[in-house]
Amino acid sequence: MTRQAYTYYPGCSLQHRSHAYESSNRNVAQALGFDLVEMDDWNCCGATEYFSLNRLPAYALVARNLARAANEGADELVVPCSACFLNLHKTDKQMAQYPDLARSVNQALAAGDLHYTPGTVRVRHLVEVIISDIGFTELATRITRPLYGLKLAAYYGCLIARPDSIFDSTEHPTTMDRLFEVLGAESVPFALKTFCCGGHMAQISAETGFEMIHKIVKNAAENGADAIVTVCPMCQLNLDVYQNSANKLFDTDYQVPILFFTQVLGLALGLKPSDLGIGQEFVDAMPAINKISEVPPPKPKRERRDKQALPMPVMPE
Amino acid sequence: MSDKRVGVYVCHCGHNIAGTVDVEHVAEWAWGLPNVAVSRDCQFMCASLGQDMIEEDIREHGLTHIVVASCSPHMHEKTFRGACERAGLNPYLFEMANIREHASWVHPHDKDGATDKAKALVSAAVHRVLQQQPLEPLQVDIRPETLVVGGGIAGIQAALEIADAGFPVYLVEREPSIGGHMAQFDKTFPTLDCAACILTPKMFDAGAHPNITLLTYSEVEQVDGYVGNFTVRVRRKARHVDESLCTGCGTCWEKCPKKVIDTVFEAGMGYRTAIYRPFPQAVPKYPVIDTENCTYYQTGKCKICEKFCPTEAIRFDMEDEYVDLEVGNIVLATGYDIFDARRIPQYGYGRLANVFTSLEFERLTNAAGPTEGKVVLRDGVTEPRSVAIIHCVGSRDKNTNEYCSAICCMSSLKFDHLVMEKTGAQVYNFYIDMRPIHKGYEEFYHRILDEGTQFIRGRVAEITDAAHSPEEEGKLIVIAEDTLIGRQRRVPVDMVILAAGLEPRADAQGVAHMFGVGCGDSGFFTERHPKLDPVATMTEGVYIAGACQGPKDIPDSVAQGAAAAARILGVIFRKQVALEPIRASIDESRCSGCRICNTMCPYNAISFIEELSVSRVNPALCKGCGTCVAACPSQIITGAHFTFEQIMAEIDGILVDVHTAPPEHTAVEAV
Amino acid sequence: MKTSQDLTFHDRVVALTPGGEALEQCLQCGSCGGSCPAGADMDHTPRGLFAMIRAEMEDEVLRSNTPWYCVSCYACTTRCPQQIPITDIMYTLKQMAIQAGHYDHPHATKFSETFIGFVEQRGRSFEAGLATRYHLYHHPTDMVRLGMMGLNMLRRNRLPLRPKSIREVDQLQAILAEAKAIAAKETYR
Amino acid sequence: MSDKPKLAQYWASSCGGCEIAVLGLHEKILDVAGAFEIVFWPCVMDFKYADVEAMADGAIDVCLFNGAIRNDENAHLAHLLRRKSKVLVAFGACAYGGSMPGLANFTDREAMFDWIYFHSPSTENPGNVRPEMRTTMPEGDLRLPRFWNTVKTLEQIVPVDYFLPGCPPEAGSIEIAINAIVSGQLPPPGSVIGSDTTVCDECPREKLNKKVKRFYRPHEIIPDPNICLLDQGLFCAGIATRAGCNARCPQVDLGCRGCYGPNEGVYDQGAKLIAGIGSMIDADTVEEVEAILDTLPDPAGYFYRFHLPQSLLRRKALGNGKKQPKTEPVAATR
Amino acid sequence: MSQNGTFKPVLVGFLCNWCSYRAADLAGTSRMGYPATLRDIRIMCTGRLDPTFVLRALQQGADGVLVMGCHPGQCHYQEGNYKAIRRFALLKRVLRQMGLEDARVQLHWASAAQGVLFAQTVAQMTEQIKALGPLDWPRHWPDEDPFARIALAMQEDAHE
Repeated sequence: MTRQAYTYYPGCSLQHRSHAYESSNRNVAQALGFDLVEMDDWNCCGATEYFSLNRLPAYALVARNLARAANEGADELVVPCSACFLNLHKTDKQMAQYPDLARSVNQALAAGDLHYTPGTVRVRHLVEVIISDIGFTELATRITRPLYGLKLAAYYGCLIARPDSIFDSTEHPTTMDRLFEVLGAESVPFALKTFCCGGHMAQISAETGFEMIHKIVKNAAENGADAIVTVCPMCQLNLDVYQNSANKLFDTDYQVPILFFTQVLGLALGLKPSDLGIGQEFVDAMPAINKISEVPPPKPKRERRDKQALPMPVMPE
Repeated sequence: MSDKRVGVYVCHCGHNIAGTVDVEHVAEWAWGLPNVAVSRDCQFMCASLGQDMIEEDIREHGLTHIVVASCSPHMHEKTFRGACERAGLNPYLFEMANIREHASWVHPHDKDGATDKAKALVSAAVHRVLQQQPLEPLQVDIRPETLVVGGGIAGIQAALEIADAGFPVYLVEREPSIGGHMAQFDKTFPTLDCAACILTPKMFDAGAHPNITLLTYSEVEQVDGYVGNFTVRVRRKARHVDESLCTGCGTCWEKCPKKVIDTVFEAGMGYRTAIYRPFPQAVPKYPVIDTENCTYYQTGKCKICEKFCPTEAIRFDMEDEYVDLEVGNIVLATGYDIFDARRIPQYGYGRLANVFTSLEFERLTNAAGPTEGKVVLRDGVTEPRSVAIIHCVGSRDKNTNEYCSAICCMSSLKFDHLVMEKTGAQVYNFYIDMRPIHKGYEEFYHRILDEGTQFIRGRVAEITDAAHSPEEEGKLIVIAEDTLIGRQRRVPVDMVILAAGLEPRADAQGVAHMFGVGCGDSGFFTERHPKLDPVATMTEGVYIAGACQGPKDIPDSVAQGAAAAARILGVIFRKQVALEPIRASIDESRCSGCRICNTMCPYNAISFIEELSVSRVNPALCKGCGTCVAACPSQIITGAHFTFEQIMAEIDGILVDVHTAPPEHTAVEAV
Repeated sequence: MKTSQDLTFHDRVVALTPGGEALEQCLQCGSCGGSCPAGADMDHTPRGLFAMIRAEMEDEVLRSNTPWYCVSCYACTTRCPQQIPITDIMYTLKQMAIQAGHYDHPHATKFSETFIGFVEQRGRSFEAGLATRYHLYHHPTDMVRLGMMGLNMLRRNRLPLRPKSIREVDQLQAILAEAKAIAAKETYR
Repeated sequence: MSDKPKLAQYWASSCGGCEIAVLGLHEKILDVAGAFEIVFWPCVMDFKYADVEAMADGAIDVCLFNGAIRNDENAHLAHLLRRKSKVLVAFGACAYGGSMPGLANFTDREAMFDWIYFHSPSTENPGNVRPEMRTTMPEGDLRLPRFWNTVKTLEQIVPVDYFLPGCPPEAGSIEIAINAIVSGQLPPPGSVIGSDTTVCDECPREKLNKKVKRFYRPHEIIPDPNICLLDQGLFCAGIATRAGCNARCPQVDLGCRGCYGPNEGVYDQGAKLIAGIGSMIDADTVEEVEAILDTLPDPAGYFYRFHLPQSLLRRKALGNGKKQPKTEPVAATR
Repeated sequence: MSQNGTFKPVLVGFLCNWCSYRAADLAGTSRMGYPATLRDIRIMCTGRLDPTFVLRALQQGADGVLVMGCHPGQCHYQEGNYKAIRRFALLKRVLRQMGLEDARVQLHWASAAQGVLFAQTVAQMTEQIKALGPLDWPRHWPDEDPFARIALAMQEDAHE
C-alpha cells in the first residue's frame, strides 16, 4: 500500500536541466494521491565524478544526505535520478558491508555533528516505489487515457539495473515493460534496454559517448519504438540532447523522442502534456503523442506454428 | 582416579609439528598433568615404531589410558585405536589431540602461541581421557539385498556388478525407462562411439537380469533403519498400462491424438504423445500414460488407446502402489540436472531463438531425435553456416555455480566435430581454459584443432541480436574479449550452443535428507572422504555413484558405480558390520518422562513408553549425534564417548593454564 | 600498521577498494572487457589492466586511459564470475593516477574537478557553470557548438543561469575537509 | 545439659519462610523438640551471638542454616556456626542456591540502593537518607553490617555438609532429613537430600510431544488441567528441577518455579532450562526463533529464579563485562 | 594470558565433527594462518552443545566461545544445527541479561570445504574479543568475604 508521503531527494539535475522530470513526478504523485516531501538541505550526490577524485570525501558527501534524512526521521528516501539512487544506495550498502569505511565516513560526518548508522534509511528509486507500492492492479484502475497504439522502448539504463537490480534482472528486466502494457501502450523488444548511455562520456570523449547513444537510439528505432522511456535525467539528457550529434556522426536521421516514465504515466492518468514538462525535450515528442489512439489496436494474430519448427524453450511464468 | 595411568605421546611428524610446536617441551610439561604415568615425544607416532611404543608402554607400565598428540583424528584415530587394541586396551580409552592441523600448520609464525595451544589441547585430552569408558562396537547383520536409486549409467553399472556377483538388487528409476542422460546423447567423447550402441546392451542386461528387480516410474518415499537393515518405501506411480499384458507393440502411442512437448527425454526439442514410451530402446518396453496431459483425464473422453490396444492392457483406473523393500545397502546414483541457461539472461537463452543448450543440441544431432540428426536452426530447416559454442555456462562463475562442470570442454569439442561433420559450418569456441584431462582427451582436442575450429580465449560477455553493421544483421552477435589479443570482438553467427554446466538434481537436498547423506556447498552429495573414500557417505550403508556426487563424465560414472558395488559386495560377504558405539542411552530409572527428547531425534530412535512413562533409545537406530543428550533437562541421557563429564573435563583441561584463580580480595568502599 | 611504502602496488589497489580482495581471484576470462560499452576505446581491457597490476606495472597502469573511459555502468561488475568490484577498482585507479600526477587524459579529470568544485563550494552541481568553465578552460574551440546547445537548453528552460546553494554549506565543507584529512593519512589494511 | 543432640537454627538473608516450614511439621515439631536440645534459634527463643561464641567448637550437633549470605553479619554467623557445628545443613533454597535474595545478582549494590532509596515509585525519602555503615549520632557511632555487592550461597562461604532444597523445603523433605539425622543414617557429606529425578516425574499431567510456536504468560490462557503446562506454552521449570515437592505448583495450574534447584549431577539449572525450553521451539529460521522467544520475556529471571548465585556464572557481569583495572574497587562500577 | 602487555584472548571452540572440525582440518592442510587463540573441542554435532559447556568455558576463564557447525540444511544429522540455532538464540538472550557482550559467544557455520571461512571467522572473532578486552569472569564475583577464598578453593577442589 502506498504511503501518504515519502521523503524525497530530487537531485541536482531535476533542479535545472530536467525540470520536466520534476514537474511530471510531482503531478503524477498528486494524481496518484501521495506527496513527495523534499528533504531539508540535501546536497549533490557527487554523480560519478567525486568517486574518481577522492573516495572518502565522496562517501562522506553522500552520507551527509543519509544522515540528515535519518535525522528527519525518514526510514525511506525516494530518489528519481538513477545516479543519485546508486550513490545513496551504494554508500548505505557499503557502509554496512565494510565497517572500516563506515568508521571513516562517520568520523568525517562528526565534523558536521552528524552520524549515520547504515541500514537506517532505505534508498528507493521512484519507479520502484510507484510499481511496488501502488502496484499494477491499482494503477490499471487509475488509467483514464490509455496509451493505445503507442510503441515504447523501456530504457532502464545501467544504474537501477546494476550493480543491484531493483527489478527482476540486471540484464533484461521486464517490470517496466509490464507497466507500459498496463498503461495501454505496447512495449517493443529492446535488446539494449540496460546498455549504458555513456554517462559523462559525451562531455569528455564525445565520439565514444555519441557511439553509445547512437546504438541505443538505433536499436529502439529499428524495433519500431515511437519513444524511448527513461527513469534517469542523465540518460534522458544524453539520448535527447546529443541525438542529433550522434546522427551526424553516423550519418543517420533518427528522431526518437526520449520521455521520462512519469511523463508517459501522467499522460495515461489524463494529465496535460504541458503539466508533464513535455515540450522541453530536444527531439519533439508530440508526433509520438499524437499517435495515441482512442481505441485499442487489434490483437495481433497468433502466428501458426510452423510444422517443422522446433519448440522454443518453455519459459516459466 | 588414582589407579588410572595415562600415557601421553607427542608426535613431531617430522618437521610438520616440531617445526612450530616445541614438542619436547610439551611432552615434558605433560608429566605434570593428572595421572600421567608416561609422557614421550616421537618422530612419527603413526609409524610402526610409534605404535609399538604405545603397545610396549601399555604392557610394561600398565597404562590404562592413552593420549596421542599428533594430527587430526580423521587421519589416524583408527591407527592408534588399533595399537591400543593390540595391547589389550579398549580402543575407546584412547584420545587424540590435534596439534598439527589445528596448531602447527595454522600458526607457523607464532611458535609460542602454537606451543601453548598444543599444551592446552594435550591437557584437554588428558582430562577427557580420564573420563572415558571402555565401549564395545555394535555388530549388526547385513541383508544381502541392495537398493540402487537412479537408472542412469552409474546406477545400471552398480546394479549389474552386484547382481552378477549373485545378490539381489532393486533398481529404482523415476522415469518410465532406465538409461538416464546417456540415452539422450548421440555420440560419446572422445571416441565418438554411438551412445545407444554401448548403452542399450547394458540396459537390456539390467532389464533381463534374474537378480535385478526393475522398479521404473517409481520413487523412493521413505527410508528407515540403518546399515544392513534399511526399510525403504517405494511409490510405484501408476503406468495405467498392465505390464503383464502389454507387448510394447506401439499401437497406443501411434494412435494417441494428444501431442505434448517432451521436456524430459527430448529436452523440450520434440514432441511425444500422452501415452508414450520415452525412446525406442526403452527398458522396460512398456509405455505410461501421462495423466496431466491425457485427454481422457482432462475431459473424461477419448480412450482411443484403450480401443486400439490389441491386448487390452490399458488400465485407466490404475492407482499408485507402495512397495516396502528390505535392503542392506543403498547406492544413490540420482544423476544431475542441466544448468538452466535462462539464469544468465545476457546469453539470451529462451529469448533468442537460435541459442541452444548442449542438451538440446544432443537431441538435435541424435539420429533418433526430433530432426533425425539434422543440425538446423530453430525454424527446423535452415542449416547454420556459423556456430558459436560457449563454454563454462553456469560453471566457474560465483554468480551461478563456482565449480567446473568437468564435461563441457569435451562435449563442446564433440559438438565442434559434429557440427562440422554435418553442416560444414565455421565453428567458434569461446573458452576460459581448455581442460581435456583424461586419457585420449588431449588427442581429441588436437584432432578438433586440425579440423579447423576457431578457439577464442574469452568468456562471452553477451549474445545479442542488436546489429551494429550490415554483416551483423539477422545474426546472433557473440561479444567477448579475445583475451589473447586483448581486444573486444563481435562474432556474428547463425547458431549458439551453450555448454551448460551440470547441477545437482533440483530435489537433491530432499533426497539427501531422506537418505541421511550430506550435500556440500555446491549441492552435490558429499562423499565420506574426497580422496580416500569417494563413494561411501557419512551414513553407513549408503553409497553414492555418478554425477550426483559431482560433475563427471561417462567413464568416471561407470567407475564409481562399480566402485560402490565393490564396497557393498565386501560388506555383504562379511555378513556383519561393526558400528561405532557412539550412542545415546537413557537412564530409565531417573527419566521423568517430560518428553523433551522425543521430538529431537531425526532418526526416530527415541520412543516414549507410555506404561512406564519414560523415554527409550533404540541403539540400532541412534546415530550418536547427541542432540537428545544436550536437550535432556534432567541430564539423564548419556551420549557414549561424548558424555557430559567427558566434555566438561575437556573444557576444564583446555583452560588449564587460564583457570581463573579464586579472585583476590579487593578493597570495598564503605557503604 | 603498514604504510603505503611497505605495500605493493597491487596491495594498495586492493586496500583502497571496498571488497578489493576479490581482485586476487581474477581468472583472466575477459568478461569485463567483453562487457564494456566503452571497451573499444580503452588502451587495455580491464582484464589486461588487472594482469598488469599483478605484474606491478604501476606506471603503465596509472598512465592507462582505461579507467578514464569507464562509464560506471557496472556491466563488468555484475557479470564478473569472480565478483570483482571492477567499477570501484576503476575509481581507485583514477584516484591513484591523479595522486601520482600520472594521468595523460586530463579532460575527464578536469571535468570531474570542475564539477566537484561547484559541489564543494555550494553543495549542488551547476550545469551552466560547469559547461562554460570546463569548456572554456579545456575545449575553447568547442565553445561555438556548445554555445548553440546552451542556447537551445536555455530556450527549453533547461539551463538556469543562477547557481543554487544549500543552506548549511558550512556543515558540508567541514565534513568534506575532515574526510579529506582522513583520506590524506589513509592507512592501509 | 541433656544428652540429646544439640540443634541450632539460623536465619540469614531470607524471608523467614523456612522457619515457618519447620513449624509446618505440625505435631511432629514436638518430636523434634523432644529429640533435640535447641541451643540457638533466634526466631523462636532469645539467644545472643555471644552465647554461640562461648560454645566449644563442634558443640552443636546439627545446624539448620537458612538464608543467603548478603552482608558481613550473615557471613560472620556462617563462619561462626560452621565452627561450632558438627553438621551444617544449607536449609532451603536461599542457603542452597541464593533464591530470591540472589536475584539481586542481576544488579549491584549501588544500583539497588539508588533504586530503593531514591527512584522507586513507592519511595518517599525527603531527607535523601541512605544506609551508611557508620552513622554518628549524639549517643555515639551506629554501625550497620557491610552490605555486599554479590549475594552468595552458604557453600560459597563455608563448607556445607548437606543441602535441603525448596522454597521452603516441603515438610516431607524436612522429615526425611530430621529422621536421617536422628537415626544417624546420613548420606555422604555434600549430598543434596532429595530425589534424583525431576518434577515431571511427580507431575500427574499428561506429557505430549513438546513443540511450541509461542509461549504464554499465565494470564493469557486458561490451561487444560490434564495436559503438561509446557505443552500448552506455559513456562514451567519442572523439566529441570529436582523432584521432591510432589509437583505442588503444576498441580494448581502454575508452572514450576524451580525452587528445588538443579537435578542431581547438573551444574547449572538455567543451562538445562535453556537446553530444554530451547529444544521445544518450533521454528527453523533465526527470525522465527526470535519471534517465538519474544513471547518469553526475561528468560534469565525465569531460569535462574532460585539459583543465580549458585549458577556457573553466579551473577550478572559488573561494569558491562569490561574488566576493571585491578586497582579500582569492583564495587565502584555500575 | 598477556604477554608484553598485549592481550591475547583465549577462545574455546566447539566444532562439529563433520563440517567445521573438518574445515579446521582443511585450514590446517592448506596452511591458512589464523591467530592461535582458539582451543577447540570436537563434538559430534552442534546439536550436542549443552549450554552448560558454554557457561563452563566462560567461568573457567575463556574470553569467548565460538560454536561452529554445518550450514543450515547441511547437517550430517539432518537438523542438529537447527536445534543449535534454537537453543543458541535462547542462550544468547540469557547471556545478554547476564551482561555479556554479544561478540563473546558466537555461532557460525562452515562446511568441510570452507577452511578459509573458518580461518577468517577465528581471526575476526579474535579481533572483536581483543577490542572488548579480557572477560575474566570470576572477577565479576567481587569477593567480600575474607574467608571465602578458602571456601572457594575447597569448592573448586570438590568439582575436580
